[in-house]
Amino acid sequence: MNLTQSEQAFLTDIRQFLADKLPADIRQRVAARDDSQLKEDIVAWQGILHAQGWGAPAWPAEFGGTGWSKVQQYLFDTECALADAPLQLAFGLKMVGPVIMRFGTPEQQQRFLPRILSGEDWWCQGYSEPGSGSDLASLKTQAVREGDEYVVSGQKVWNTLGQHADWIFCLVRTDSSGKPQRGISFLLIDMRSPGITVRPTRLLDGGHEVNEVWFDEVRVPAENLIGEENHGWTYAKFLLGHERTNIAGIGANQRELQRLKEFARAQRNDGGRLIDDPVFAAKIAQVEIELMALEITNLRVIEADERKQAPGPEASILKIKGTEIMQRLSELQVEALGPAALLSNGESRIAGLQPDPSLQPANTTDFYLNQRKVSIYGGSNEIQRNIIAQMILQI
Amino acid sequence: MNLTQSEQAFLTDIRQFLADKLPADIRQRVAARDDSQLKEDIVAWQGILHAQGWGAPAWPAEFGGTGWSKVQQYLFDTECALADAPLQLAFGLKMVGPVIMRFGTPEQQQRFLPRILSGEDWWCQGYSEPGSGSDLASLKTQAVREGDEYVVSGQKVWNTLGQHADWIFCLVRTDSSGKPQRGISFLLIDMRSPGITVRPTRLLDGGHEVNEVWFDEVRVPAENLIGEENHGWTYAKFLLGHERTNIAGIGANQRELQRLKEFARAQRNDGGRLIDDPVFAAKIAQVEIELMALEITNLRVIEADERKQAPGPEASILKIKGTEIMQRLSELQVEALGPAALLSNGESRIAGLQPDPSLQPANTTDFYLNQRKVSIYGGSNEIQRNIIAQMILQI
Amino acid sequence: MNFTDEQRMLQESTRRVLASGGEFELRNAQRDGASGYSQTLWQELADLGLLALNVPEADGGIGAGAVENMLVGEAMGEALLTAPFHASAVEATLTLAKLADEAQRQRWLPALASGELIAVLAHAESGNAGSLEPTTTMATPTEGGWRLDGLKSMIYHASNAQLLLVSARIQGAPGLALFAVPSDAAGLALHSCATVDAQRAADVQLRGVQVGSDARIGGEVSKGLAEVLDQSLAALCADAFGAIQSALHATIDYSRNRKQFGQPIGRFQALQHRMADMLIHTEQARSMCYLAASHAADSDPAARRRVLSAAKVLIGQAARRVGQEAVQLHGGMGMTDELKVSHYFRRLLAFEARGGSTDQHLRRYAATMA
Amino acid sequence: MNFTDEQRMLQESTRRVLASGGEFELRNAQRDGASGYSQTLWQELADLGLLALNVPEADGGIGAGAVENMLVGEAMGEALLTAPFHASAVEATLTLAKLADEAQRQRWLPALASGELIAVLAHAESGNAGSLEPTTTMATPTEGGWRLDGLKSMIYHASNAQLLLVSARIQGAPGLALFAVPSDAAGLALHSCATVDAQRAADVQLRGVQVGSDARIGGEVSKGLAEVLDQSLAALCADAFGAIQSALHATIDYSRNRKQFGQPIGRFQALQHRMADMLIHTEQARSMCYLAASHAADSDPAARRRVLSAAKVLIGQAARRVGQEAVQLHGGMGMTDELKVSHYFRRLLAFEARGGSTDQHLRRYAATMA
Repeated sequence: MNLTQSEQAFLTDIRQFLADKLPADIRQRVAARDDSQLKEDIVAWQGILHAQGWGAPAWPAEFGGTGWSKVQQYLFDTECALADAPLQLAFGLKMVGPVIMRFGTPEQQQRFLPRILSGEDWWCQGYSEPGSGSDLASLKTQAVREGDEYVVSGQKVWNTLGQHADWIFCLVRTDSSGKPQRGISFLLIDMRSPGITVRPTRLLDGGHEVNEVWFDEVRVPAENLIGEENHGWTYAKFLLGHERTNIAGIGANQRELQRLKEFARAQRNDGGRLIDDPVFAAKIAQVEIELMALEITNLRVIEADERKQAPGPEASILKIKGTEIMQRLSELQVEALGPAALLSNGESRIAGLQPDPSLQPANTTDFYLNQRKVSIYGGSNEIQRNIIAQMILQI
Repeated sequence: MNLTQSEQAFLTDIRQFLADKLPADIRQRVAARDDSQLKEDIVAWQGILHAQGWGAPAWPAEFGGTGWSKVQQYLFDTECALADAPLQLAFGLKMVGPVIMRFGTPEQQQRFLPRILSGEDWWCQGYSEPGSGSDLASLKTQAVREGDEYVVSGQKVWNTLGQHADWIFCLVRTDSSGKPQRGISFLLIDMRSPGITVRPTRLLDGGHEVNEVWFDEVRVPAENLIGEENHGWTYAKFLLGHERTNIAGIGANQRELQRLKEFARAQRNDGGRLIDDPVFAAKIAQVEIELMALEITNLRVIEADERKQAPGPEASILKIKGTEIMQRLSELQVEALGPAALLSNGESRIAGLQPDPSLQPANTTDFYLNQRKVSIYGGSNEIQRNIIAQMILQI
Repeated sequence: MNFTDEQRMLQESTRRVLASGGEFELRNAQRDGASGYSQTLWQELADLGLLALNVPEADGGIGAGAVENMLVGEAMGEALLTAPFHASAVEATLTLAKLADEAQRQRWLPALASGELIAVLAHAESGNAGSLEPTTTMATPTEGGWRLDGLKSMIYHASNAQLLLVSARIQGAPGLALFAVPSDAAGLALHSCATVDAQRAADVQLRGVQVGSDARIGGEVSKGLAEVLDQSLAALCADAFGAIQSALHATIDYSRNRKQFGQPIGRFQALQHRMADMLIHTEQARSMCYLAASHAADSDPAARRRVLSAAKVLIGQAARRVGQEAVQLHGGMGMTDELKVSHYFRRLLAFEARGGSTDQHLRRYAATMA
Repeated sequence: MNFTDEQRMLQESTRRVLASGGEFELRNAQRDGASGYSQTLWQELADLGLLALNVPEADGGIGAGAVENMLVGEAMGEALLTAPFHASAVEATLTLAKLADEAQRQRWLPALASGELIAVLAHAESGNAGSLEPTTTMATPTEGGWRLDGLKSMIYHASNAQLLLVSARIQGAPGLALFAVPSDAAGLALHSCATVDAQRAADVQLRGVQVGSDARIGGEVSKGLAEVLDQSLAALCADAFGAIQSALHATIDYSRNRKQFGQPIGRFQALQHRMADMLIHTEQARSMCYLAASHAADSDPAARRRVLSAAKVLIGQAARRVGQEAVQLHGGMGMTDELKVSHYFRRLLAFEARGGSTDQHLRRYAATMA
């Protein structure tokens, strides 16, 4: 990949910033995949970025964003991942933020956007419901208008990290008479409102990442409605189609590739190294080559975006291939650990056991288990293949 | 696999017979995949088998078959493949023969079956038509009854080895008024009838294996109708579901595995052997293990058949996995040849070139090309997966 | 493969007791506790005679063969059993049945059969590929006995056992020796963890552990131990097959009932074809499970290990493929602890990492071809 | 990757001339003849200046770079060209442009540019992995020249060439030397065949072939030849990419139009998902094609070969996958010589076997990681 001189200078700045400003303890926890202080780390890092003026790499300058080009955003995301910086929380910055910028009132923009930038408000998402995963149009959570309030009742699932949240953006049903997509509205709800209950969903890695959120006659001021009533589907679609620069997760994949190589280069008890096994080395080489190609594919999409070429199936390609590579890397990491992969820290923690941390580096097994999600969420890879087929076949 | 004592004795007999009676020149041509005398070899071998009383391994004794159990048939098929015997022609023995036995009149049985057994009649199949490959119900070739004759007009495609044939069994349309499956009849037609034209279809391997067969007002005696007019669909379905003992091609696959290992064990110019490359050795081991499992799967199906257990999706499993293994073996053979695989004997022959036969053993590249068919014909592997899904899901 | 009526009944009664005492919610309630399994269920398994399955008839047990172990193992996998059945009642029991002397047999086999005693074979060592490579743990003769030093890795249910059967090398002597070590021996330390399939395992550290002369089991045990390990692996393959088949069935059921875009997701052809492929993997795995059982007791080590390695490879690959597809086709629900499918997935992941990896067995198999 | 207007026009004009003079039926009529290609079309390529593409400007040519070669190569793959463009106008021309002295340049480059002369590089030898390994052909000094002995394997268009550039070792000297050998030289024997992609190739036997001192091209040519071979490989990758993309498009078109069970087969979701995967392979291949072109002229051999090997691996895998799926989704029609798809399939099979196999390049790449 050939960078321009100014892009090269930009890259140097970012690397310097990361070297100077990313706290060592946070960096170590991210490297060890230790999420015991997840919220504190994310909020602290968002504050550091905000102080630098980099709180929102993808936002336009008028809303306090960096105004960076897409190539710059890509470089920033990649370097942050390689430096073991915490992920910036997407729910505010990449999801509800752009919706508020595009469809919110000036009052909503002034009220919410600065607190997303600073990290003061932790946002979460209320989209999926029991039985409606990829098929959002079938959602049932009701919002009934009473005076200048909506009264919201229902249940959301797959709410990520809502246990830490100050606010939730929700799709709710305000009209059941027409087509399912009609009659959906987009509401912002204070998580401290009476009637909200958050219950953890136990996942296969033993972690607490997602919740069920129950709404029992929760009263929401009508001023928290985004745009027009019953037009929420439009805003939801805008949100889903929004993010393309980091959808392939190139930096995160490169970081996991490094880790895989570290595991494979480690001397084992019997003196051998896995990377010297031609069969395993070929597996690493294979995924490294696919990632090399995907990096170029990603840059091609970014270039086309900058030239405002009509969007094609590219985002779906990046999503599918990026997640397949991530799952493959986590799978090979587990293979590289051998019998040590039998340990689950999540399962052990729940059972009250504290295994020797040296038994397994970086919670790798639980990471593998957790990464099964990436081909399911954000529009499952099956949905992405449907999208590609519709675009290329047009029948 | 554990054979009974009598099965073991049977196996010994067959091996002895193959060692004694399979002519060396035929064996060599089959081993070299040399089909320059294909018809002569098949007919000669059928004659030898017939003389032994083994002309029809799968037929009941009353029609001159062996009356063998399915395990015996399996052992026979496997040993023949391993010994480089020519394939027995399926069109008479495994397709029209059983239909005549089940649905034919005594006159038809006496007229046709002995000549199939002896190899005097070469049969071919007239099923597919342009635009109706796996969707046979849409066929258009017309047979109009005039007195005690049918007048047949239309076109058949994918007619295998019909250039050598004495007879063709055809699905023809005798009624267009009802559902497509209704109104199809099953006719036996003398290939010497006036109005029949056979045109070769050039395939990607440069070989002449299939034809188009054109019928231009061909007059067929009504006594050549099988069963009832308009009931041909029933007979065709009977025929398609008939063969399960050799559908996985265990013997043929084992033979190709041997050949692959020969290629991989050959000393190359640089002194190395491909089988000593751990990555290539792992590929061979992988396919060998899958074939080992498939052999057991096949024997389980045969056992269930002998116990007359209800048929499930097993035949489709055997078809899919057997053909996938065959294609994989041919692919690895091509890989093993390296640059020598660039040679196509079919293409060379058509261009009037006679390459040095030592450049590439056993027409391997053309074999690979030709074997693309096995996942397409006999009910494509996609159709087989549909069948499996219907059976296991039942929705 | 034709099973006798007795064999079928054995499997059915195993399934019955696991369906009641090992029912999914009960199991889950137990697995977060210290031992990770239900003592009540363990006693029910003993009452059914399952813990005596591998105790020879001469020692008062059932003296079952590889086919019985396969049928029972399949049921254990289906039921996601977290109790130390495989570790104690299969692997350790087979080890003692094969190698122990009369006094040792009388001391331990009845207690194993009754469920009072839990024993495990502590053989595998980290970094040298489980059962595939020799041990580096050392036994040194002392006055009146032996001193043991070494590190055994990820020994299933070591923390639940009262007795560890520890393999070791003796300086200057060929092959392996085996020693019975009580779990409370001085110098023995366990680093316990919960495994990804909700069982318990531990790294076993031996630092100057002293045992008496009577603690030694057999003489040079390499050949006998190899046989036991292959029989144990065949039983483990059956356990995995039970989980594979159950994961497939769970997926089929789910896709029949779960609706999306107005129809059962099982109507979507792309998913249908993937379930068809899952079935093919499952049936191929079943075949290798049968083949492994029918060769598990072969006396020719080369032929036996060739089949066992082939089985581990093919079933390991089916485990990964069917497990991953099952979770994926369940969508988000497949990620939850609530549905069985995620537990099958984890059990299958554990299978891949136990008894030698797919790559290791593929390499071992390939070495027989050259 | 942003192309200049000139580069886009070059590709479009290449496509235009191939669409007329290289039209599919014309091509097929020619390919069964002795040379396997149309002389008329060859002249049209010359008239368009394409045969001068790799002749340096100083020698009266165009002196194009890797990007131009990529764009033209892609069009050649799309058009299933059977003429010796890659062998003569890319590989041999680049070899002479890189290594020949002034007299040699004047003698051969104009003739190559005009299409009068066809030359090929005879470098690869059977069994030692194409361009990846050194040659065993030997050059021995004689009075006034050299004697050449050896066997070159599957040299594309050797039988159509008047001039062979033969690489050889000199006893006692390091590296490689290169010699120009006229095709009618005594002691030179060709075993010609048609290749699976309907081109011509030959094994070239050299038995005491005598050439003069002026036949030697350059001195020690290993480094220069490695550069040429990598540039040639990048162009070959582009040719393969053209065929991959065309096979995908043919499949999409076919599945839109071909009806089965009353609807276009493109409506079947299982096939849709497979076409989606074909597209992903195609786009990944395109990316590697670009990357290969942008590194093909790197002077650091290690970095250059790493990218080229990665490209050969990924494009080779895409070639196999997309080629096989394209034939399969065409059903029986995909097996016929009548449709282009079977020709793309064969061209892609040839690509896999040329310039080092996927496994060889994967191994070479993996060696850079340890």
